[in-house]
Amino acid sequence: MVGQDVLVLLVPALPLLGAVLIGTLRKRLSAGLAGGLATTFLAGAFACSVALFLSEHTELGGRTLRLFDWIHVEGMMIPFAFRIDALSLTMMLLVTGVGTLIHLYSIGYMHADGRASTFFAQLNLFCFAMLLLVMGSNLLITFIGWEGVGLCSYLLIGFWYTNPDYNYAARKAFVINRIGDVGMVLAMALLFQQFGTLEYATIAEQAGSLLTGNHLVVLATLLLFVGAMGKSAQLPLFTWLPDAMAGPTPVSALIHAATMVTAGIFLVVRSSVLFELAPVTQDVILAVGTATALLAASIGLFQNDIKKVLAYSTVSQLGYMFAALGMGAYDAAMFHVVTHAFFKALLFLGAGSVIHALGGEQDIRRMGGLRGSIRITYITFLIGTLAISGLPLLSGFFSKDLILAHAYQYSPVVFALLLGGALLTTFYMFRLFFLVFHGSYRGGAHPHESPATMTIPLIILAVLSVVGGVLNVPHLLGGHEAMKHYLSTAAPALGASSLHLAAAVEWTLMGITTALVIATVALTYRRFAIAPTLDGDSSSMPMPKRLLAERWRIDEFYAWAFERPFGWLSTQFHAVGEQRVMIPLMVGFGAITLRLGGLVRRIQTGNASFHLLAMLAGIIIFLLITLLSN
Amino acid sequence: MEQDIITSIRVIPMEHYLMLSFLLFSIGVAGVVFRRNTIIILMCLELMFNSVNLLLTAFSAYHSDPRAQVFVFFIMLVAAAEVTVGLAILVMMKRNVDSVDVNQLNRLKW
Amino acid sequence: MALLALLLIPLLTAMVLLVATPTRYARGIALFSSLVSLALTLWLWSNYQGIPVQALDVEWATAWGLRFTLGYDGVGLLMLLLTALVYPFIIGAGYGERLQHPSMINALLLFTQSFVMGVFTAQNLLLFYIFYELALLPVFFLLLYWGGERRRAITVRFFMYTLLGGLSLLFGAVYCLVQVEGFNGDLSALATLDLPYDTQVWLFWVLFLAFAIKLPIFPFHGWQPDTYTTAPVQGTMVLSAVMLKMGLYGTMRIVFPAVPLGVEHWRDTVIALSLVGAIYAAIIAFRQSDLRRLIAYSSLSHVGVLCAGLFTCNRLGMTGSLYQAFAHAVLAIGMLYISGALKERVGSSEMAAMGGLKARVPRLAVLFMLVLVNAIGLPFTQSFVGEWLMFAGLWQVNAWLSLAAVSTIVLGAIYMLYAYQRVMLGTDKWEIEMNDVSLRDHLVLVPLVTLTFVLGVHPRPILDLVEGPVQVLLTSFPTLN
Amino acid sequence: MSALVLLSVLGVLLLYAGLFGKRTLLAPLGIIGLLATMVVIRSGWMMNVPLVGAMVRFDHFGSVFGQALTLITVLLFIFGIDYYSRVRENVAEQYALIIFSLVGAVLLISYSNLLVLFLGIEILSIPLYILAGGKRDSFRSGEAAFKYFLQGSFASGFFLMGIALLYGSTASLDLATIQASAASASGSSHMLYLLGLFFTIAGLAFKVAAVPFHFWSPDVYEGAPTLVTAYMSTVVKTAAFAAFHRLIAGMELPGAIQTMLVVMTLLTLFLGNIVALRQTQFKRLLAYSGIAHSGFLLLAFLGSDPGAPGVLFYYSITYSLATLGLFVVLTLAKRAANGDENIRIFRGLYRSSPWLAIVTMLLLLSLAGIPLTAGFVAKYQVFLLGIEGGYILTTAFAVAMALVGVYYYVLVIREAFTPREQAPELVVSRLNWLVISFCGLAVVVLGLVPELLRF
Amino acid sequence: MATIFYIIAAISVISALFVVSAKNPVNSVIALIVCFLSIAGHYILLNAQFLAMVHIIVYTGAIMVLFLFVIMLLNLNRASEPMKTLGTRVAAVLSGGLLFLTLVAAIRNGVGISPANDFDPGIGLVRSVGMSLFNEFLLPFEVSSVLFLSAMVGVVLLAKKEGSARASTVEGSAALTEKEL
Repeated sequence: MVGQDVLVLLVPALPLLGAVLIGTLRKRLSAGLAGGLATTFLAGAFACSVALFLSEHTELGGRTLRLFDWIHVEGMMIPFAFRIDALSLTMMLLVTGVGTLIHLYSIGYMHADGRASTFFAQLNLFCFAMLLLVMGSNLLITFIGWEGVGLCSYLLIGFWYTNPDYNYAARKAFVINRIGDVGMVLAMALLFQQFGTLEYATIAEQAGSLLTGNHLVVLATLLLFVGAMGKSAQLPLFTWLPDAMAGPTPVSALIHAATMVTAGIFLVVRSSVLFELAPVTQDVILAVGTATALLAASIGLFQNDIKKVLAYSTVSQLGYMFAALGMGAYDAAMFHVVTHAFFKALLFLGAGSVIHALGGEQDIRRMGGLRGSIRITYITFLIGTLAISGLPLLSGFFSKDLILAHAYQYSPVVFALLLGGALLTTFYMFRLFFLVFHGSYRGGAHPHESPATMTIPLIILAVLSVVGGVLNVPHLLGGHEAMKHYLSTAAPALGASSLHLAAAVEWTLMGITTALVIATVALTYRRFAIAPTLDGDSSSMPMPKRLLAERWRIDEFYAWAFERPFGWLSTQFHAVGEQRVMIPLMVGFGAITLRLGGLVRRIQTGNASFHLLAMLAGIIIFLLITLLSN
Repeated sequence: MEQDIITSIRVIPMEHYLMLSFLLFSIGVAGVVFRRNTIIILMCLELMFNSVNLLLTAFSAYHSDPRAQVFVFFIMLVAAAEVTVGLAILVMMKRNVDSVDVNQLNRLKW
Repeated sequence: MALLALLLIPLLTAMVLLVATPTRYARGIALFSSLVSLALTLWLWSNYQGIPVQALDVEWATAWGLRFTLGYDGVGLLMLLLTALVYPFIIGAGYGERLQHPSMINALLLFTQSFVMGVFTAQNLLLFYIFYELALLPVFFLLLYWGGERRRAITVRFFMYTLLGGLSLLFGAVYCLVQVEGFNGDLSALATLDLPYDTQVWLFWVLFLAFAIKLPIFPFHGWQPDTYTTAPVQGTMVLSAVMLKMGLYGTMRIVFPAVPLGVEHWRDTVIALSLVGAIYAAIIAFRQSDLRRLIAYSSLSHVGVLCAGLFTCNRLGMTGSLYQAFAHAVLAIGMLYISGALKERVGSSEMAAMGGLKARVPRLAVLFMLVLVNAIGLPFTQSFVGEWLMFAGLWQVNAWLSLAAVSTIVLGAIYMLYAYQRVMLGTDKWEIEMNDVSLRDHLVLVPLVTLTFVLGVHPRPILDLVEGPVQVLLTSFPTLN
Repeated sequence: MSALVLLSVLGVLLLYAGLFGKRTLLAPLGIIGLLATMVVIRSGWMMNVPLVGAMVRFDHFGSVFGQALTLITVLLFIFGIDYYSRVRENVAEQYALIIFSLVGAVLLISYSNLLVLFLGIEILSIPLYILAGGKRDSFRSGEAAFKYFLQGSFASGFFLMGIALLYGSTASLDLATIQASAASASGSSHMLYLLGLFFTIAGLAFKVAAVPFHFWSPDVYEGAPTLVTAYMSTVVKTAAFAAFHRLIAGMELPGAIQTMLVVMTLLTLFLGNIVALRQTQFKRLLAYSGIAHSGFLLLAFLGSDPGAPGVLFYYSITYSLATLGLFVVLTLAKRAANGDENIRIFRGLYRSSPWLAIVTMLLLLSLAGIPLTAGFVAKYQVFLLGIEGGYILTTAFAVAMALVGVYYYVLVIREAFTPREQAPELVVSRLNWLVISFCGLAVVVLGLVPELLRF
Repeated sequence: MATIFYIIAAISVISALFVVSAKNPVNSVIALIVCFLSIAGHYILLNAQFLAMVHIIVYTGAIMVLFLFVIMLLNLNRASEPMKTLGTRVAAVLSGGLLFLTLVAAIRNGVGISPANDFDPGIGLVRSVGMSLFNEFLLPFEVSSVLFLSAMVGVVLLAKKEGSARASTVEGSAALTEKEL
């Protein structure tokens, strides 16, 4: 078993090693070399994960690998330990696998950048943190990764630090995540007080004794969900994700599409036991998820920045996953996490390739007709688009359909809403696709295909996006939900959700969905492929559309509601609170005493007979005191 | 003669001596406080001392105890010495500021 | 004896420096002495069995309750360790180039070290007070001689304000000595005073005022920002890294045992005040234009949480607070050192004058980031351990207080990152050539950063150190636990 | 007794030495004589026997204070050597007068009869009236002399009235008898006793410059020659307090008098400190700080605690040493700044003569009551007594006032340690250096080892 | 007998008042002399003949002469004193009166001192006073010489003209002080 443990250790250790190594030697390493190192380290991690995946007997429910006592106080014992079970293994595979591809891709993408080695160091560091997050055996370890990925995301978003907007975006991302973390910390505090431990396993055991709706558990889950909101960009904490596109595209692909943003979902799945006990929270999650899905999709409709569109679609997809979680369909959520990781990474990388091809151009209005010049990108991007739109037999189809089915079973209304969201997704994705690749080129650059290091990952991801569905083929299509069964060993709740819809109903649902999607594609084709209708400046749009194009003005609202008041408060506290109150308060005593001294001093008039008089007065007064008090 | 004195002491209650000396004392005090002419202030001081002397003598008579009278004697000596010094200071002051007005002395203040 | 040596080594070295002013070697000598005391302290630590040590007990003026009694328990040792640890850095941090009389400034620093060590080892109420006041004097001269603008006024202000606390402490001490039969001023005997409830209620403030000002917590912090900003870097280091801990230590060592009922009575008030201060200061820090002032307010904010943690009066909170005290010392040194380094390069600590430095001093930027990570309490740094424990402790007192405390991590991120951006990020607009981290910068910052992460990953040693004393303290609050 | 004789003779000797123009002999002669006196007192010759007619009693109290006073006077004389080297004439007379008033002081610390108390006060004061006017050409000096004389005699008028009334009610001038009859005194004669006590205390309060009888002290301190001021603020104050304590120590005071004393203490503490805040003339500042310290001393024997005399002794002696040293420093600085007395003249002192500056700091810290200086121990003991006597609020007030007090001392320290371009060039004669250093060291050593001054 | 007392008392009070209120110093000196003489009368009434004698010699004989001497010397013998502001005067008179009233109030219901029964008429005579003076009050008597010595020296110091030869003035002032006694 020792070999196993070493493997387990290697998984996070390798990226960390890479990060430290590259970080310290970053001056000497060339971009390519650094990239190579980083990729190999992560590939190694991937290999270890695969080995573990093959060798671990997860059907026994996983095991805990305990390294050392981290925080050890009388009454609080937080070991530094890893939990190896189906869930963590899945995530490890996902992180390392997709991570490796994106690293590879980055070699090509960043070759020109002077600080490429720094970039790779941070990228590796991120992977390390992410792995801690998914492998941690208790909330606090997860929290380490949780904050670690936050930090890396901050660093990578603000990678091009000379641009103030990027720095702002980075700070925004970090701060909003921190707001979520408040929830998480409190949740941990509560859970600790409740269970006296933060170990997932122990909590799971003890939670069995609690009955559903225990208000402390509800509170805990709500707080946890606040944390998830922050990480996974759910309403109302989602505004940072679109801005996060400021970072290099691989970063967007890895952090803001494939892995980090799904940490929220992971957290909920991890503590599914608790959420099962808190129906209230589940309803909240469902509501938030659905709302996010729709809102983000609606915003996505009329964005013109290629990466922004993808960002909003990410937010919306995350919404789907949370909706699934809200309905208790953890397996569906995880499934969607995986497939989404494939195709969204693919899309982002494709977008990156496009941007790379056009020398940094991101506005789709100045693209078009690229299908000729960059074929591989074109094809792979098409696959990605089809997958996210959920066309049959592509990975997206299975995962999304599963969620929709659960939605229908839960309530037709939710189903309708989510279906609407799906259609919106299809609409803006194909709008994007057609505007970029069809029609005629509207820009001034000379598009050229990207190097192999970039195209190979594209191809691989494209394949994955196509076949990803086989991981969890429903019974209906002759499969037997492999992934669901696999995951169910980690926690019973993961296997608990069951669809008991009549086959006919499922067929009809699929049929309706597919039909509508295809219709939408046709619509978009007519509007954007043949004769592209481009949007001008948002101010010239009709009202509802303009509101969408301006992202419901949510950023503006936040700025008005929170940022500006905060700045004002800061200034006022200093100008008034300190300068006018606190310091005067301190100096005041002294000043008053001095003033008093100035007054009392006057009685020493220097006139001899006045002094005599004063003495006499004193004597008489004292005399009176004496006689009266006698 | 002696009888007369004894009777006089008998007939005049102690309180009256007290009041008399208090009165003289207060007069002296008031004088010291509100005259400006240093010479007169000195005299008022003497007045104060003498009222005390009177009181002491009265007491000694009533306690029939000579010690108080010795005390009075000493007070007289001290008063003499003090007044000498006082007058000397006064002379010096007159020499410095050609005046004996107390209010002239107000350089030192606050 | 070792304790006496701890007190005497710096003291004598300082004397030597004062008398034979070896201008050129001053810092070297001081550094050496501080390293010696560090070694000594580590030795003490290695021989510490976890039971309080009574090292020295000499008659002084026992007639009125003063004995020269030295000793330490876990917390005292922790504080000693902290002091001994930071002083080499403080002395090393001296930008001797610009300061006149290097020998004198180093002497003064060593004086503070000796007296602070005295505070942490004194086992007699009066002895404690004496050292407590003495530690003030060298700082007074540090400020007066090497301070920035408006130093004359600020120095006296600081001195008076701190002394106000000191005298009130003295009054409290005298009161205890007179009122309680057979109390000889021995700190360990404080727990046996059991004064009546309503006495404790007012006596609490008489005693606590001193430490509330020293720390300082919210309404008593008037002196702090100006002083921190005006004082020379090393002076500020002493104030925030070491002297501040005297406040914490005193509260724990004197107020808690002496007036437990008073503490229970005022606990929520104090926690509330501290947290209000923590948030208030954090908000103010956001818009500060001067790095030093920003650090001052951030320290104020950290201290707020620190004090709140201590006053939870439960194990997690107090342990966390003590651990955080250590973390804060390291953090403060790092932050201040960086501010000094930047000032040396740019010529002012105005952040408006900086920006885009990352391009010029990338390594310094990295180090800054590493220190900053500790400041905003990311996991695997010391601060996280301390803060997590305090948050958990506070939660057990009251969820809302805990929420308030935790909210500081958001605010902290806001102002720290904003500061970092203003200093380091942005377009490189510098014509002047400036050199990246020097050897001295490495020697100071790298060990600090390493320490931060080592103790962040493996906090056991420190936590074990404070476990016993906290246990003892808990017994003085039977009703709370 | 023997001390009295020695001192009187010494005074006369000095006069004659002056008469025959042996200027250089004066100070040495005086110092030798004083040391001799000290030895005699120390040897306790005729200790504790009530002398002729129970007029004086050289008990422990008297002898301890006697030694201290003579010691301080010796220091003063050493200082005087340099101080009077610039005065043309009448040096001998001034020395002699100091000795004479010291005789009064000795009477004050050992009297056991009100007559002697009265004589002592007068013998102490009359030379002072004259010494205050020592600088004959200076207007201020004259004014000081006159004000002192006027208020002094006024006060002694009341004092006499007090004694007379005491005599009236107890038919005795003997201290013990009077104290004894404090308890028994009752009924209507009680009134006389009360009044008598009241006036007597008022008279002594004048000597110790307790508010509201303090008016003379700032003016006189400022106007008088520095050496005389030093003498007044050290020996005279100590002797007066000793006398004061001797008077009320043995008896339990009537409640009325008790309240009067408390009020007086509060007023003294308050006015002394508060007004000192606004002083820019160093001598005047010391005058007010002296008033403030009288307040603390009063607090010491409010509770008529058996420990009081010890504290009184320790406090007044350490205070005297500190002030004496400061006056010497002042004289030097004043010369350097040709006659200015503003505290500004200390600026840059550290630059020009570090040792002097450090000692000055020590002395000021001691006055301020910062730990490890004697001043701290003194104040601390006073607070102890205060609380033991049950005067908790009064003590709290005293503590607050102590804080206020720190401020003006610290200001001076700040001046001394603030760099300045042309630092004052102080010329320090060896003897002065000796005196200053002695005071500085004494203040620290006594602070470290208070036992040295055990009463 | 009593009547004599009251008459003398009246005289002394009136003359005292005159001393305080007289414009011209010389007048108040005269008034003071009268006052002192009346007080001497009281002494005689109280059977303190010795005191009465000394009193007359010292005060009227020496001190008052000295006063006149000085007045003439500095020729202050005109009412050159500008009166004080009304406020101070009123304050002074008030406080004086107040003092008197308080004192009287203090003793309003008697002091309970009645003459000793074994009254020895001889106490006031030179013999008894002398006895106690030279027995139990010997020390003060001796010490008081210091007082005079310092007074003498003081007068020398203060009152002599600048820079005149020392010796002569010493004798001069000594003579002066002799005359006082």
